[in-house]
Amino acid sequence: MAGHDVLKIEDLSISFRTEGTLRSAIRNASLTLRSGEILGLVGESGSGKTILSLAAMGLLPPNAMVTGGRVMFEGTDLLRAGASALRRLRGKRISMIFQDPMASLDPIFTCGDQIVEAILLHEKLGRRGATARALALLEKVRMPDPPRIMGSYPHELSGGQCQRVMIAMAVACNPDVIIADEPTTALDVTVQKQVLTLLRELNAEIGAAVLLITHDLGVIHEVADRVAVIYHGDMMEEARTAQIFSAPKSAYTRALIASMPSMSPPRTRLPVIERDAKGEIVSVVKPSATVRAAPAVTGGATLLELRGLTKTYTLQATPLSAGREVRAVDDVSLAIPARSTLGLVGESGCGKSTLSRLVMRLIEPDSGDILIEGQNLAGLDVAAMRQARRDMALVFQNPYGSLNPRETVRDLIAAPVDIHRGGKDRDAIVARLLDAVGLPKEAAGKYPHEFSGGQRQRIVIARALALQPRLVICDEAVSALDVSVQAQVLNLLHDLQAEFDLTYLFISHDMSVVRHVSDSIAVMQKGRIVESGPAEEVFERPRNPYTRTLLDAVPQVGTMQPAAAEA
Amino acid sequence: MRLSGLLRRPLVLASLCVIFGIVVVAMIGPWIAPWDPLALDQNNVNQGSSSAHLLGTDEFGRDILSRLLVGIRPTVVVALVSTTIAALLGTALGIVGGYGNRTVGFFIMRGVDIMLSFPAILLALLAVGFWQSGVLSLSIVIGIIFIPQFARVAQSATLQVLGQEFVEAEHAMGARYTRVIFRAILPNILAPLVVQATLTIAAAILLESGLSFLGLGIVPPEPSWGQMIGTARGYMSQNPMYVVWPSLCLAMTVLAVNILGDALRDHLDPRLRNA
Amino acid sequence: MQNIGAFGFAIGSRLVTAIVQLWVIATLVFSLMYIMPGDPVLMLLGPDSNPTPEAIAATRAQLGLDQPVLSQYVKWLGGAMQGNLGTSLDGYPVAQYIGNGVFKTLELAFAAILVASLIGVPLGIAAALNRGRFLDGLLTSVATLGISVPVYILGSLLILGLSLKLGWLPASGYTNMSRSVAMHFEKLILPAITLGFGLAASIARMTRSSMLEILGKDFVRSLRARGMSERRIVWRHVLRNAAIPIVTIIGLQLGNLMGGTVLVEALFNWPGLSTLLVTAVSNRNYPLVQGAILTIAALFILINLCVDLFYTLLDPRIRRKRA
Amino acid sequence: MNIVRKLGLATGLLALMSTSAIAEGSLWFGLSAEPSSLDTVVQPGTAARTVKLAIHRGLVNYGIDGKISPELAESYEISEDARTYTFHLRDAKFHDGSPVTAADVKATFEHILDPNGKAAFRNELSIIDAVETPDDKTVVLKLSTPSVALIGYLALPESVIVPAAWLAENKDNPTATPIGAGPFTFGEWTRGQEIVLEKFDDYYKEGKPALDEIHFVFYGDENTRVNALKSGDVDIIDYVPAKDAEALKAGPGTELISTYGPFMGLQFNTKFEPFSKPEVRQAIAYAVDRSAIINTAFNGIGAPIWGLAIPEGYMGYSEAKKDYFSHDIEKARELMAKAGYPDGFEARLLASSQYSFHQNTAVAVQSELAKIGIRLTLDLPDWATRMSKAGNADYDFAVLGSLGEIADPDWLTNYYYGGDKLVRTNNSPYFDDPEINGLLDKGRATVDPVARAEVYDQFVDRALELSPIVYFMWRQQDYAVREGVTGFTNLPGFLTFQSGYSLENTKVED
Repeated sequence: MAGHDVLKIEDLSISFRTEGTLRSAIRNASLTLRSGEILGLVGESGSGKTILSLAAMGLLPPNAMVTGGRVMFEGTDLLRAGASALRRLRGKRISMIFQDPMASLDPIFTCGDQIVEAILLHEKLGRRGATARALALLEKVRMPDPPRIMGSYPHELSGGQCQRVMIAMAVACNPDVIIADEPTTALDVTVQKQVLTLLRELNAEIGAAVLLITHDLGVIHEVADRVAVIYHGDMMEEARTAQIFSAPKSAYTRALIASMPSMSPPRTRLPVIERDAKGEIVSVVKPSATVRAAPAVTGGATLLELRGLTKTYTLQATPLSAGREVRAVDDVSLAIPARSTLGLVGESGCGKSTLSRLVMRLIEPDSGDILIEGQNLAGLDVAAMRQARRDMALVFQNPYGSLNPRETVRDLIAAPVDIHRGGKDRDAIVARLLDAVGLPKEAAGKYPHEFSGGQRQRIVIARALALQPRLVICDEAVSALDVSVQAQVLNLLHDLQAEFDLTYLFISHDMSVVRHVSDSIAVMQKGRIVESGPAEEVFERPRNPYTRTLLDAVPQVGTMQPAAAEA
Repeated sequence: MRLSGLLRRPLVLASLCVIFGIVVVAMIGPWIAPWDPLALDQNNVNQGSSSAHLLGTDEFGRDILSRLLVGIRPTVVVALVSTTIAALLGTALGIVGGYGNRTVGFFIMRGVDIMLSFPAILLALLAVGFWQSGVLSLSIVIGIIFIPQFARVAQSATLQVLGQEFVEAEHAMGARYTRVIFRAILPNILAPLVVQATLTIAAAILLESGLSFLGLGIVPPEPSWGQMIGTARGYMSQNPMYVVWPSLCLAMTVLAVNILGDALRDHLDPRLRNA
Repeated sequence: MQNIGAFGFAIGSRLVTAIVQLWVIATLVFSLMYIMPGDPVLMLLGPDSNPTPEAIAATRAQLGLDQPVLSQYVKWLGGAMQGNLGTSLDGYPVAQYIGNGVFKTLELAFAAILVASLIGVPLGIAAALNRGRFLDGLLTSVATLGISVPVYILGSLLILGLSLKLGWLPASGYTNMSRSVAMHFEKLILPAITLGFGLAASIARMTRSSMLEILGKDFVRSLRARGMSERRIVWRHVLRNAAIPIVTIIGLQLGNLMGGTVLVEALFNWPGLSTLLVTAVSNRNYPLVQGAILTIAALFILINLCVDLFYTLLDPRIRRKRA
Repeated sequence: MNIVRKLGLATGLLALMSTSAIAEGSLWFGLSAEPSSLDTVVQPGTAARTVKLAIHRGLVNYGIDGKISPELAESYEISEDARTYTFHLRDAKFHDGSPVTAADVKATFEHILDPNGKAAFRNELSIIDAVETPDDKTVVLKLSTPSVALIGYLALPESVIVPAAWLAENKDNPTATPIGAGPFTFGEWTRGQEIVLEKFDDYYKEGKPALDEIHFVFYGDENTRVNALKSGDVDIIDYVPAKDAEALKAGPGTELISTYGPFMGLQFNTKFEPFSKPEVRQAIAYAVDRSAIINTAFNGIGAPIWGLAIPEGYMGYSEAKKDYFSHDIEKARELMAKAGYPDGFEARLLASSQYSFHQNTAVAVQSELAKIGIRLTLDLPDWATRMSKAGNADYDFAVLGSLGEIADPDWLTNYYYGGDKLVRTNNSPYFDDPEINGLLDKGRATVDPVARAEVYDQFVDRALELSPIVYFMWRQQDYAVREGVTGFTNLPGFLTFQSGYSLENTKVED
């Protein structure tokens, strides 16, 4: 699908002014968008990919400074164009789709109003004409019942529907360029699939040049024609998609692809990205720090068993409305053998987080039993439950939120010791745990904000292990991390399981991660377990249609992935 | 919480200087006052500025400058004590209201609502009416008046903190409630409370002055700024500067505290800082 | 729709809460009044007149003050529940007093809120749009100053300048509309400005911060990316979004004004509820004090309820939550 | 937008109308308080008296010259033994159109003397044994004990005559529309705001009153009251604060109508030491520099009292004893030493923060007494609490600001008499001197003026010697009016608070 060059980013360098100094964000980046083509821009957080996209719209924040290069669109340099000239281009010739579709819509106007307004901004159609066009657009983005959507407010739609409305607005004026910044990151995997497909089809229809920015190589693989890889502000390489995955040129790209869980056999250590002695980026599979044979997975006694666990919430939308009942967890029964990992998958809102809290009785179950080595936690009183919690630990999704920002790492890690053992041997334990999770000793005196996301997750894990628990519940423990960091944390979890005889309840929405870490799998939908079994069996031969939908929706990368090979 | 950025703003620095000055004067006022603030001089009433009386004299011939200097103390004491009372009790109520069990929380917050619907100055009017007015009773009354605001702020901050995972982490580790409150909640709701405290100090100064203005504040002849303003209002035509001086002092103090509070709020609110 | 039933239920439960709230307040005031020193009978008969003990006793009996406090309380409460606030110590129905004062206080409060909004909202918008620049600093400083100057100082200055020196406006009092419409509004202006000025300051600050908050939202960026002009973004989208918290804060301030007009009413001899209450307290006119405070609290609660309703109407996110 | 235009319009309008809005023939009277009651027989304060005297008339009242003026009674006689008063009624009408008859007078007095009633001066009037009505126009009062002072009490606003029929119906109805025989009829009372009176066309004095209506507007705050007069919101105000007297006198546009009426002093709780000792009380009388109080608390306006507070020209006034005390710290110290307090003592002075002249007097006294070692704590609650404390003698000593009720020397009874009720508002609690009691009884019953004067001379000697009350000064009691208001008279001396009488003469020019 060869097209002509529409938008050219040439040799662009951007810096940020922060407290008197300049911090370089992008260095000498060049990109060319061609009509009818989807260019994927992939990079981890902080790589500068979003800044690049904003520059392409002339929407740079005030504290950003262009130190070199230009962004050419039809002979105009967008970085130096006047405000009104830019305004005529935006939305009409170049349009943009953002990450969080719900937040990107004005909450107090109906979707119809907003689409009509977007059309009328650039075309003299009259209100009636614009409304007709809006309806047609909604039809085009395959919204059910467009007239109803026209009259709906953003909060009345789902995230996927909102993103379709955004896409409808983006294509409203048949733009030459569409910039999509992480358009599916906030969406569930099944919805992601639909949105990506839609984007691709629309693009084929209107022939625009699309810049698709994402951190997810799977997404790129799914829809992009060409791929550009950016790392710490530097363009690493640019190539056709197939080529990137089959024969990546730059070491970074290679390493990045290698660290994806789906690229390695399940239950192995993942390669991680490192810089070697010469400063070159390399991908290495490091041996486990502790030399110990992997435990026998099968045949272990059951550590955790859930029986008929149920939790119902009453939701009250506003203080002035009546509540309605929601079954968050509905008659869930599960068993996890000791020293094994159970992967719990499901889309957002399916009740998997509630389940994790129920197990620890952070939320009181309505009914059901929680048995740990035969002891039923559901019947314990407050004090006994407090005691019981020393054998369990919880690792959360958000490494920024799960550490008290006002405490030092030492106090954070020693917290379980303080709580259950009156602080006995705390310093020694902290030192040992820091070592175990691969953090330097000096870390003990620092505060969480001085660490990166991956390091924080290590701190959280260290804390979880302080009292050598039997069960560790990982609730989306790696979801907020970049692929490269995710690989490190997954490795760590892998090693620790061996070292400390841990049993994991591993909760995630990411199928490939779950596949990678789990011995057995449970699939959750609307509060119920719809399918469970050994990991291989569930992934290879899903019995439940929902499981199948989930698996189908996962973007597949490369040819080494077993599931993809079958597909 | 880095405060160095704050000090770089001239207005904030000036406010800090004013506040520092006021606290110092509140401590040493009686020693630096050129005259006895209570000494009547029947031959020199309502005089304008002179070399003997820099800011003139009041209706009793008392030195206005000396009264201003000495009058800071009750003002400052009432402001600080009442804010302390409100902060301690309000925060406690707010935390329990937010963190405690639902029924307790419900009753606490409804109680707070009731206090809020009871107009502040009227409460003071009633309370001061049956209590002897004095620095201590005034502080208590004003302190009680500001409890609900603190409770609201503390409660909403607590709820916000409770929504964060580190609190859940404490529970997951089996922490006791006291540990959760003092280690997890309190340090993390401090920022809005500090802001609320500065605003309360300013409001308490204003309320004290308003009560003194109504004749319900500090007992004469001990001076307080509000009481001086209230009295001076009657002498606006004879001795116009009499009302100007305490008004200026009061407005400047409240202004300084408000500016500091604003700056702190801007500084502590990451959303405003980075926007 | 099931929504409407739920809505009605919610309103109902709010009203029940309000009634309980009022009952607690009434009880509080009742007990407070009875531990206050000062004898209502003495104040009624005139302390200078050396009333004989028989006269005092007779009056006390006539007013029902000789009965046990508890039975007085029950009697009063019984009346209050039927909407009868009882009889003021001078024999007039409390409701009559309150009827006179309440509309004057409401009128003053609404006028002050109007003044405050007319000044505060534009200032806040201007400051937000010029964030970090000179104008913002200036407006913010003025607003802070507005909060820092006690109303009675401002009011005194206005009286001295506009009324006594220039003679433009009357200094005090209230003229019934039926007597002179012009005079009625003349007398409203100074108190409304005095009261409104401090409120304007906080409304300006609130406007500024909620404008800034909305300006920082994602959808503003996406509006820009759609090629919308800044002016349209600000006036059509940002302002409408910001209006919700602004209207809320204005409503809450209106509620606070129900009991917050004391100083201004005293300063301008505005015969509203607060003046009534202050007089009643100084005369130890218990039934009147109770009635007035109850009215003030009821108005406060009512206005807050209205604000919540209004808020619901204004914000589609709440208005059209799917059932 | 609409609102903005409306406001602009209002602003424009008021510029046009700001001076001429007040209707012709209306007087706007800024009263210092809202009367707590218009019940004729109670005495809730000056504001109520002012309104009452516009609505009502008694058999006699104090006239603008301070003398007894025959009102509903055309004339009266007092018998030689001072036991029979005979009144001859004139042809006057009540506001309801009915004539004033002897029956109305009889009913009025029966109401006042009702033992279960709340009449303020029932005690003083209770010497009336019988009210006889030989005919429609004649009333005879028979007294149980001789009293020449009674006529003074009959002249008070609390002794005004109301219709018998009205009484029968409304005796226990505090909200009934008042009916009287005075110059103005009751119009409307907007609670909390104003009382409106209208001209009574059938008033018995030809050509009076001049005003069509009077609006009594309540101004509790003294500064606001003064501002209201200055800005023309009202035409006349009572209780002009001392600090504003000079400015209002100088004008422009305002005038001051002054008299020396009330006095300021101290009353002592004589139940306990040290104030039970006459030496201490005298020491205080010597120690306080009267000019210090006048110059500070009263802005230099007032006349010092160095003896008893008996106005010049009143019976009991003594030129020789008027400077009995002097400002003499040495003497004061001697007396303190003699009483056993050479180093002074601590005490609590009760006043009230609600009235600036009370509070200011207390502040000045505190400063003055410090000079002889008396260290004071000021107790300045609101007025109701102050009065309740006074009623329970819950104080060491208190600031007294008051006056005699009547122009007859019998007013002293209220301040000095002991007897069975030792705690009263205006006396020094627990002071009970048989000699003084005897002299006061004798004075009241003595008909011959010369003999009577002698009795009161003896009283003055004894009162000064014991000094249960120490006087400081005559307070100037002012009304201030706008230019163009004429005919309002501040009644002299103790009668200043009955100046409402002169509203019948008051005129407003445009």
